[in-house]
Amino acid sequence: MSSMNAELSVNKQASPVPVKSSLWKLSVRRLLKNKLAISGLIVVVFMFALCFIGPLFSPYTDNKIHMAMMNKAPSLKHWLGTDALGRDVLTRLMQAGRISLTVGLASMLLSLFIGLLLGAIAGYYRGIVDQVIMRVADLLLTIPGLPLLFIFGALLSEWKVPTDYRMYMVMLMLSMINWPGLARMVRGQMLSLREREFMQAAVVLGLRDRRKLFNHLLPNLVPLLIVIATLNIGGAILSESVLSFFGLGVMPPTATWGNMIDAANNMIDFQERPWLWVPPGLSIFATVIAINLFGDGLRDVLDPKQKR
Amino acid sequence: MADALLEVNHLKKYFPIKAGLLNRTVGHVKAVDDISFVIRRGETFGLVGESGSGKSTVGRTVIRITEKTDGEVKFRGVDLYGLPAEDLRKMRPKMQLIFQDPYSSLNPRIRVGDAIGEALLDHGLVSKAEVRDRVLDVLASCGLSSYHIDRFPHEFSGGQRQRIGIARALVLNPDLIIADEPVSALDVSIQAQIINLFRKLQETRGLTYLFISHDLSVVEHLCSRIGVMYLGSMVETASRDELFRNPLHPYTKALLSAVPVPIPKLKRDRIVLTGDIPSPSNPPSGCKFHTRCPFAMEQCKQQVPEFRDVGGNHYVACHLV
Amino acid sequence: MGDLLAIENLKTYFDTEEGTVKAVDGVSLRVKQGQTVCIVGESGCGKSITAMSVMGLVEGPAGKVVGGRIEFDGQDLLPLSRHELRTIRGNDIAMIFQEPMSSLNPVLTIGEQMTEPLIEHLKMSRKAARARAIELIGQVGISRAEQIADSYPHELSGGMLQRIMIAIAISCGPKLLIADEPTTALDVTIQAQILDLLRQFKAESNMSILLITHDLGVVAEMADYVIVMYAGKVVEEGEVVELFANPKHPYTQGLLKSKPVINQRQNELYSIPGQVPNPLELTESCYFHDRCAHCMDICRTREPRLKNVTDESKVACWLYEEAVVHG
Amino acid sequence: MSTYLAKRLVYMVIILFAASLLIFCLYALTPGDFISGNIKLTPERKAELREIYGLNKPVLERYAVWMKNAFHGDLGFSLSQQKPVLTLFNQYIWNSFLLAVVSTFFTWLIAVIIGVIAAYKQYSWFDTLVMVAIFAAMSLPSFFIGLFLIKILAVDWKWLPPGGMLTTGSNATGLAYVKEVVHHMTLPVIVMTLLGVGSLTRYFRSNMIDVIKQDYIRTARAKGMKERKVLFTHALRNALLPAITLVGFELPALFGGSLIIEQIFNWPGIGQLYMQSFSLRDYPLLMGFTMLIAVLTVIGTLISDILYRVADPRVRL
Repeated sequence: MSSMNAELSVNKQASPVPVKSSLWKLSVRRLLKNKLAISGLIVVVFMFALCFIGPLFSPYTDNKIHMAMMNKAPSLKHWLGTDALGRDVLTRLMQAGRISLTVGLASMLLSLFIGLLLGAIAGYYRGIVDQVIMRVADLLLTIPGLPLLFIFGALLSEWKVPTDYRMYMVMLMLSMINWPGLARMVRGQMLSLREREFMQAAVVLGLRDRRKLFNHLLPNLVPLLIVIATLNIGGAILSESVLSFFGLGVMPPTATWGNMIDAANNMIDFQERPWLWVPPGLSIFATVIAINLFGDGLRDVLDPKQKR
Repeated sequence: MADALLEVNHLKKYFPIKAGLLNRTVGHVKAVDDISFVIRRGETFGLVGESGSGKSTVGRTVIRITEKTDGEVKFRGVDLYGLPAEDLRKMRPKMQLIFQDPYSSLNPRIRVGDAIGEALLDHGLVSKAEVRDRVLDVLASCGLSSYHIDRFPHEFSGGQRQRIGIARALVLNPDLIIADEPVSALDVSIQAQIINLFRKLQETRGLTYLFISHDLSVVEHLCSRIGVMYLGSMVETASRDELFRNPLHPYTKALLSAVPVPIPKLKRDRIVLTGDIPSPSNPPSGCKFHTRCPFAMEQCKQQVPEFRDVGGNHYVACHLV
Repeated sequence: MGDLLAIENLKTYFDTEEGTVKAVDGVSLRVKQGQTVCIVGESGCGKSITAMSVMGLVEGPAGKVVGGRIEFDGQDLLPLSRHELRTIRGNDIAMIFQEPMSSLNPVLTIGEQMTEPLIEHLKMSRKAARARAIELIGQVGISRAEQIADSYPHELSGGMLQRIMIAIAISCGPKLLIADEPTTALDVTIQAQILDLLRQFKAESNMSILLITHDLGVVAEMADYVIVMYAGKVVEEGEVVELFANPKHPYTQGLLKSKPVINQRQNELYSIPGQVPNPLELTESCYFHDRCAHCMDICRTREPRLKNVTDESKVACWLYEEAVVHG
Repeated sequence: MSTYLAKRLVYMVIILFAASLLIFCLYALTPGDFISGNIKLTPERKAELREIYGLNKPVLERYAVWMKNAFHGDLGFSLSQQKPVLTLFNQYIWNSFLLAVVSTFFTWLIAVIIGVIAAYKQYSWFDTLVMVAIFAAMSLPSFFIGLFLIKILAVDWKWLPPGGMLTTGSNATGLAYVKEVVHHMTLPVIVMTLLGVGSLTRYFRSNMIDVIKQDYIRTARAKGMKERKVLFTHALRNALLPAITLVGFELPALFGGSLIIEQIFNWPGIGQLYMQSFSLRDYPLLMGFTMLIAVLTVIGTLISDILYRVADPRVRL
């Protein structure tokens, strides 16, 4: 099959298509044909819309305690019931989603930024800079992530970081854990790109370093970065939920999907009132699977050689 | 030799072989093992050999994208390996390389116009305003159309991409073009187009070529002087007519007779070599060809034959001659 | 002497994202007993796919034989079940490929890979099969056969591996050997050895060879009969001396003229202008028309049929249709 | 020994040293300790205990002492349990190992089988289903799926016990004991298998897809081999070989327990021990645990590296 494909692709290019099309446009066209990826994208968009626009339509956004409405099962008035303080679970779920999604997105961006910067520097300049950066990354990869997160979480609690700020600290923590893996990947990709023939052509042409880096290497790195970034959001959302579930991440009253599931630590809530903790769990699951499906579709399109 | 554009003296390139759990250097691939030749301005020097002969490594070492192990490369009288990095970069436009694979040698995310024009800008050869005109000029002389300038490499066929690669080298007005198997990835009908282009450009621009190929018929067609390599060593160099009329080294003879000729039922006296090409990591002693040579003598196994002029600038390394 | 292989109007199509590629589009050809037939053409012309179709190895689900007949030894292969086809493959029809380095399994020894078809098709015992394998290794000109049988593919050179591939192919005494660019990946001096080997086995066993190549030199050396393909169709075929001496189709003429030949230096090579058409954008026409120096109006709108111009040669070109040229 | 291995070992030791320093400092940085968290003690008693445990010395000095002892095979003394850390590890680690080894076995078994079939039937409905299932498994929040299954299978349907390793107050012995443990570990094993099987199946599927496209598979078919033979003799071996490098990466998971799963299922493993000690700030134990995982990670990486080199086609055979 491979030889056949090669032959076909040669022919495809044989007669120039009248439209100018960059690889990007080709990729988008191919992505649109991937049903799983597109359904993933739709779910992601839906979750974002639900969390960021949904609360605007909710009559229960006041976050106040309603004694009369404590622990009510789902009904027409409260689709997902109410919690121990009489708050509407659906509204809280949407508000929590804002935080969870924001944390996921922001910590991905931050770790991507650090990872890209350090990985690119290491991969491009090599030598001693590379050694230092990669050894630090090795070190951080050696220490198990979850205990490290727990320590950080405990530090936050001990230092009495105001709950409003904990969200930002959690983003920072997750990025600290994530960047070494990213840096390593970026560096590996840089090294393999450097060996590509078109980079050797750039040397032969005598191009300046700046142009080699910004016009040749980085544009070829972007597809991989987009794929990694997408898949990383899912991972960050999962990590945040674990931390918050164990009371070491974002803390109430700021709701996140993770700390909402904390209700399950209460025996009665766990056994009798699943509407308190099952919906946030399913939200996490749905969001992450959608992100992963979309990310995998992106990978097929943008980075076909880098399977798995 | 006043008109020597490129002088290569005793060039060596050894690649370390790392192997096993030890990751230790267990030996060296002697890809290029003491090679000397001179290319004069305006001539086309062809380098032929089979896989493992080291012909591509010669090209890459000469242009310094692979570092030499030993020896000397002089381009326009300047020792390339004595130049500091920035001076080398400034020297680069004067010697250009055309790659074998027209697919991987073009950056897929850069438009053709930019790929050709960017080096002009980096070397300050033209102003930003003039770049487009220069690119259009060179596209035309390489047989491409002006509307190709804004396209991406994946929209072109192999032959067209090779034209782009040639245009990219040509726009810098180089003195020397090293072409590393530039037509071997192409189909016959396209191959002829590119060979003609090489020839036309040489006539109009007075280019000097180092043309590396495994295909003797292509080399004969294009080159004025030819060197034959075997296992990292030069076995014979001569002018084209001399080499094809009067090949002296048994390997050259065998190579010539092995090329299939498109004439059916032709009876030829063919020298079919027995055995395989030995590994360049462990080349035979003495004359490296003695393991396959139908005329090998005892002397060939022990003594490395001298590469010497047998008259009329015809050099050969063989005890028989 | 009857036809060993007769392909009638074979169509093999591939579904791609952009549309259907008619990789092989109505190809007919015959291989007689003991004959060497070469299919020659440039990449993408469908010559390899034709061979794969005969072997039943077209890779689905994208690729499919959608029409035609492939008759081998009086039996139509296309309706056969997978099991029935399997008993023919490697047994009556054997095949060797372009890349000997990747065509052998890296984790199995040469011996294991050679004995497989012997055990499968000839029902040999393991021991007998090994003895036969070692004998075969010797026959393809490799010394130290015992030792080679126990080595792994990465320990041998490309030329040796292609010899092994040939040994595997001839091991069950096939009536037809399909060789798909068997020497393209090899050096010229090794190519000469492999071609000699193929000729030698053909002479010994009277098997037929269907040789697929892009190299006209190889064609001239090996072929009795030549089939020229372009864009999925046969444009010309004929007996080898006749075809090289009097090529009829403008494409064949161009191909022969554009190949540089040793000791026949021209100042400028003839070259066919333009390039192979995009297989997705073909409409009824002679597919060569936009590269042809003799293109007429009819070439742009109607497809020429493959017709006999002499007893031993056929061409698909409007130039040879009396009615068109003179009418 | 070879220079390569020697280099690797030296590097390993350096990394572990750096990691230990980092780990120590981080825990030392964490305010509060076991003693200050204990409200039953008088301030005088607290000061006295600090003196005894050397908690009032500077960080670096404490680190030096800790390292010195660690070299002598002494990871310190758990303050909350009043036992040497190593003794505690030995007591709990085998429970963790039991869970891990069983779930790892099932994970690999399922992943290989499903991965191979899905690859062979690429683009079929079965393959699509597998792909969706793979992504579902990879997207599960571990603690949530644990809780969810406890709620359904243990609380609502009462099929399996909700947690622990033995029924409270049970003193079963012999076969009855084994049966009870198996009964209790079923649910955590299911969850752990579920969590691990996704990515591994994907790995085998894509490996197999790559292999099936290789020229030598075409050759095997051209030889007229039975499809079963093509798949299992020719393809599977090639697909499995690179996977042996994964074995090393399983090491920390095998012996390091699972913090989340053991906590949720109340499984008396080393992970749960860590979680309990964490709230008590029992530093010797926490440091010991973190260091243990770091050591396992480094050794695992080394093993993978060696296996990779062994599996490399040019030196493999």
